[in-house]
Amino acid sequence: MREIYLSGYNNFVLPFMLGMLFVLTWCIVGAVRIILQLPHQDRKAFFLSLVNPKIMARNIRDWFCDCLFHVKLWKRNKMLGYMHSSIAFGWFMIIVIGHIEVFLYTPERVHQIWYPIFFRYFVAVTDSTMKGSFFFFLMDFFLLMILSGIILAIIKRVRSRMFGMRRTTRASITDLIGLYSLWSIFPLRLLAEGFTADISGGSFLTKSLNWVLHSFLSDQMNMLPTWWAYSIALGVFMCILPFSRYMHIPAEILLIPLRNAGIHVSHARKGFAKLQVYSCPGCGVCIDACPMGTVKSNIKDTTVYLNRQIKRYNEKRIEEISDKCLLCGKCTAVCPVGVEGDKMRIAQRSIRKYNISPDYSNIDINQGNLSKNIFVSTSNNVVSKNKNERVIYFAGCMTALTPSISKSMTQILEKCGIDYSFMDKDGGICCGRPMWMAGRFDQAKQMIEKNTEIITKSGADILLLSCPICYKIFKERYRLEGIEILHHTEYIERLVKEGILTLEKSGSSYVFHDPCELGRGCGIYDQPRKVISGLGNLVEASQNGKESICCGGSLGSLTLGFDKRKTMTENALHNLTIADPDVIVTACPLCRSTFNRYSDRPVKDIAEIVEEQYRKRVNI
Amino acid sequence: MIYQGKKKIWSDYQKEIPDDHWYYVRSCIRQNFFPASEKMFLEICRDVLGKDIYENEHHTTCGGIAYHCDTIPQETAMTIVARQFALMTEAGYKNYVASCITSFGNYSEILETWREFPELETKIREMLWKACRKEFNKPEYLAHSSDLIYKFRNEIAEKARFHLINKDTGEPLRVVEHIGCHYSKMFPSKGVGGAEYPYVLTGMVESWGGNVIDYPERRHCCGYGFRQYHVKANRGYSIANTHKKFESMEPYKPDMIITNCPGCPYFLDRWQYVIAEMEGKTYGQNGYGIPVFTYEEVAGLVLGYDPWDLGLQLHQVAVEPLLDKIGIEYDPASKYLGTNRKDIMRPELPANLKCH
Amino acid sequence: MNVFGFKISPSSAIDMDKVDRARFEELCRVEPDAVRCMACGSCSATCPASAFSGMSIRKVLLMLQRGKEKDAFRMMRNCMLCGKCTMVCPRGINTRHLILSICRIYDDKEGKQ
Amino acid sequence: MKEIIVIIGGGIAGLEAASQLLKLGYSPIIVEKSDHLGGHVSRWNKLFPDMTPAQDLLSELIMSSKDANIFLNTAISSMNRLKDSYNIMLSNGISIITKYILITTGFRLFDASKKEEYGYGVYDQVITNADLEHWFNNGNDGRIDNSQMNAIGFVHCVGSRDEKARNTQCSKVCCITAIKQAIELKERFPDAQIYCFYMDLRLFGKKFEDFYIKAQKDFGIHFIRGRVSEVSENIEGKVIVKAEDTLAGKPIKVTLDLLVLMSGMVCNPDSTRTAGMMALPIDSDGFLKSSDNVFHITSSPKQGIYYAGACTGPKTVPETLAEARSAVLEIHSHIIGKE
Repeated sequence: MREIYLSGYNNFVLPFMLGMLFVLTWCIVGAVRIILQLPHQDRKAFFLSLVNPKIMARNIRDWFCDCLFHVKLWKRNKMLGYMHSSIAFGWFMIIVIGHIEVFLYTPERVHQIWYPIFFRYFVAVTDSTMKGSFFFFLMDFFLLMILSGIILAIIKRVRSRMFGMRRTTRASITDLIGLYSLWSIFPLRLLAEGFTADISGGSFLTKSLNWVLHSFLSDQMNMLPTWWAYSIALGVFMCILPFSRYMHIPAEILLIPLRNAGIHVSHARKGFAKLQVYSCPGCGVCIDACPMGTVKSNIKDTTVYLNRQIKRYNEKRIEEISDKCLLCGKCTAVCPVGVEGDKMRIAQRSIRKYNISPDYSNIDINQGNLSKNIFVSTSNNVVSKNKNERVIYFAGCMTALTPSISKSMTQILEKCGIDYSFMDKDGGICCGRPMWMAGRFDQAKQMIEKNTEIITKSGADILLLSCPICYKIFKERYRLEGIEILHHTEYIERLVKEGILTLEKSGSSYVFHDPCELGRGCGIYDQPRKVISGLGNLVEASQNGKESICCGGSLGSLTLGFDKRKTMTENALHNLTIADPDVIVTACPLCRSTFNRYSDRPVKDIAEIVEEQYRKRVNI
Repeated sequence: MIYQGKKKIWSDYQKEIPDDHWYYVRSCIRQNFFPASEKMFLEICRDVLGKDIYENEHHTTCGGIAYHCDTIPQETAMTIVARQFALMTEAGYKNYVASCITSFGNYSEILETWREFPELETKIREMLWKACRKEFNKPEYLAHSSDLIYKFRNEIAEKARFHLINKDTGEPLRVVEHIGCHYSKMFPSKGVGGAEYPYVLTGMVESWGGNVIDYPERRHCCGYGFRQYHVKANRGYSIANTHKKFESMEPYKPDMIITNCPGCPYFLDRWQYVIAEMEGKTYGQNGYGIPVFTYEEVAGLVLGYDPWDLGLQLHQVAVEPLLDKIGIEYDPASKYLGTNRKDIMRPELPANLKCH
Repeated sequence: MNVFGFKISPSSAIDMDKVDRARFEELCRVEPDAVRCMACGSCSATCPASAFSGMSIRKVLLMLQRGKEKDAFRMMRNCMLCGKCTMVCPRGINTRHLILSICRIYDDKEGKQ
Repeated sequence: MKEIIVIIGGGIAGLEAASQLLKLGYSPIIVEKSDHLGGHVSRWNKLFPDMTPAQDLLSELIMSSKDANIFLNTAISSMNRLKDSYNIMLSNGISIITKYILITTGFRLFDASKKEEYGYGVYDQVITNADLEHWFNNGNDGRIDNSQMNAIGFVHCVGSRDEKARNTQCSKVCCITAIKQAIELKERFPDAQIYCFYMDLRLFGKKFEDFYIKAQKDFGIHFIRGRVSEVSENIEGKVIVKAEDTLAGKPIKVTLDLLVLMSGMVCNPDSTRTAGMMALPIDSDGFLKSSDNVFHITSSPKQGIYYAGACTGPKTVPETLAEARSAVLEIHSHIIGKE
């Protein structure tokens, strides 16, 4: 390989260099700002994580899997996965190999950062070079890979359904500029390299193109404009990058180590939240995932649009979007980069200014029935064996509206001979989760304190909950030393496993609806299924587990009116009844009453079906 | 306001008032509050109208205040009333005239109760007999003394020396009439003009040249309300009611208030001083209050009696501005001279309410 | 100086003529359903906070419309935003957001933290 | 021979009955005391819940019953029973012999001035529901200031469910009428605050609840639960209304530019008079007493005498029309049965 130009420079590199300098400065300044905005402990944790080999290994894995291979998208849809990873990985490889070539052939040019990018312009092929035809091949191969990805991307613009996406994001103007400049980079590179392939060498793609071009174009002067165009496309792309969704490319690189360092959203707009916003690739996977999408007007209220509005500081829309959300967490579950749509929204809610603040200091927990927890010993009614643990049962506010759940649960406890106390039988203090979801953390914390005091005083070993909404906050925010916190699905499963509660299979078929807060919120998926499988035939919904569809009754949404939720519930019911189960089983009082309103078949809580079946058996 | 509409209602509520031969019973408290009023009533009946009116020194309270304060049961009040009726029967009268509105209401209530529950009347007759060996006939007619003045209002007007007219402008005086609650609120048909627009005082004012003003709180209690005033802790409530009435009548700039109840003129008069002390607010012109009169006092004034003989020096709110307005002559020097021309001493003047 | 030992009792009556509607109207712009309340009382019957502060969103709404804002704020003191009232409201009023909107639009100067 | 059926009262019940009888081939005679047909509906503007113009309904009814024999300005002078028929003497000297009489004498509006505390006929700004409809019709009422209206009140149950007014029955239509009129007034005076003072809202009919919600949400009409205790006039001639807001547990007071009293339905004295002639029973609510109140609401205890409409109790327009048809069918089956 020999150099054609002594200077190793041509003016056409300027657009690229401009763009490169701009985007590098932008990203470095941005990264420094974000790290500075982190709370002190978070920043410390981040730096410590960087020297922790385990976390670093995870970071590297995530960088490759998430940023380059888009593993999550592959899992969702092969076409979608290929489209994204071909462009990302292909580009990455071209850059890497480009640099290898420079190292190999013109090591003195390493410091000229444009050199690897426009390598083929500056060099001419020599005989010895052909040893490197392997790299020529790789370069053409990855270029082809990218081009195939771009063709798919163009098809996706028109027919997103082929990629498993019913709906896709409406691009903003900067997104469009970014998109078109990105699309044009690689065909232009191909064209430019095609023109120079006879001089600089190439492989199957560039050489063939060169042959085609020379068959009807003889003027070598066509060469320079195409290199200019290539450079301009790169320059434009890099200049528009910070203002378009392609900002996710650099942002995600920082997001991954921060997430792996265990950092959470602590401020609505700064630090980690800001990084999440910029990490959003605008792919629109969250649009289809959103349960509100059944109503077309809600599409603009999905996470991708929240991120866009936060970038634009459109406070009115930010408020609308963050208040409307059901906080089901599905967008978080499906997001390929891990933007936490639900937490982001709670954070937005938390910065509202209120002129009236509730205050619970007047609530005396020693008064009335609040903390009179007497554990009823039912050991004389032992079914199998008496466990030596005391259970405090907190049914929750919502369960008070579906008393069949708490009744079934207490019956089960009694039948199993468990010492238990029904903490909020005559009403209690809310767990604080609804207040937390509204972003009023101080108020929620007051409730947490009160309940903590009551529960700690009771001397219980296990806190049993029937409502996943309570369960989530008890798990996440309560500090109950020495007390195990269990949702009744877990507890029933445990009783079955320990042989205290026996189940018998019946002929009925059941589908289990994963409540948002229990499944995505706390990761409880298997226990209820195990229990149901013991009771009858468990069938699955079309979308289940992590991708279960919110019932529409969620307390998470502040603004969605009752009338606006009906289609969501119906859609969720449709999803559940694909396999035509006899009974819809759930484990959340709110899901139960929401489904019950519109369901054509019985909707039961898991405790109910366990108790019912048990009762039938005993009566026979 | 549609005057014809009111007239129609007045025509629906006309009661029979006996012409002559009245048995008169006094009020417990009026003689202390407005000592000349009852005397003036008797004088007008006897001397001006030439009627036969009889009173008996043996009659007692009707028990009304105690009854309304829940300190005696109704049977006790009924027995007291039965004794009054027995005195009337013994005196040979059939037309019972009460000076007090609460008594009038009490009598009306008891007579109605007996009508509805005759066994109760029998029981009361037995109790009266046991208590003092007396028997009684129920009165043929029951009237309040203001009913009589109302009935003869036009005769009084014919003999009047003064009219309720501003002598400088020739305009009728703006008069607030205040009816005691127990006059017709319990039994609208027992009062002249009914309960909604009682005509008894309005009739007098109209005959004597004044103009009655109809202000929003005209129906409201004066604030006495027995238990409200008698218990000190409740006095804030008592005065709040009076305050409400004055606030409501204030925009109409009334020249005077005429009442037919023992408590009302007292509270409407005295509370004006208290309100002035508490709030610094006065309701009359130039820092004065609105003078409050009993109907007998007003009748006496139009008939030309000396204001001081009518006991007007005992009012809290100065009456002189009104006397000047009507053109009634009076001797300021003899205001605080008793009937025996001896000085009865001057009261201490309040801070905020102008009282001469 | 008051030498009487009592004062004119303040009126407990609601004077609609003196009610300043501006803020309630502002609230209605955000929560048009607020006026759909038919005073059934389901909300207060189910409210866990009513045991502590007599919270009743029905009464709160009424008091705000009657100019008795302080009474309303006092009741709202213990609202835990649990959402039971929203669940039971037969008229489908989004009481949770309504409560939050009241907390934003009105200003409880005395109870401010 | 065509059977003659005498219909006493030319309101909507009488007209609808006549038109149905004509269709069945009978010869109805309408005897109407006043100089026009249509009774109360003829003075009404729009009918709930569809806001149908009352005039449309009426002209249709008059059109379809025009072939009946109609005596206007005619009262019943006397009635007496012959062997199996009735002899009716009219005030115009005509006498009719008929086997079938349909009484459709309707109701009379409660005289609002009897509720003295509300000041109808005393205060300038107090009108009744009928006055308001009249104003809707011709826009002419000295008591209503077209230019300025800040606050308007409606008092429900005036003379209904009120022992003191000697009417314990519910007049059934006033709640919905008040809501209808409140909406209509709000449309004309969008800036006015409108208050409905009610004891109970008795909105039972089809679409009535929607109407109520619409009044609350779209028109911002204030519903105050509490019966107005008294009305006064202030120095500006406005009316001050006092009530207890029973939901707030506090007395309430408001100054209004106009107060509309929802006068209830009471029995028409003409019904009572007509009933007296034939010794027909009167119910405890003052209305005519049907054979029974479930199965034979259009039948009187006397053979050949039938009732339709509000003469037996307060009714809505559709109920009245349905009852007229029902009574016609009863008469028809009776005639057929005899043949």
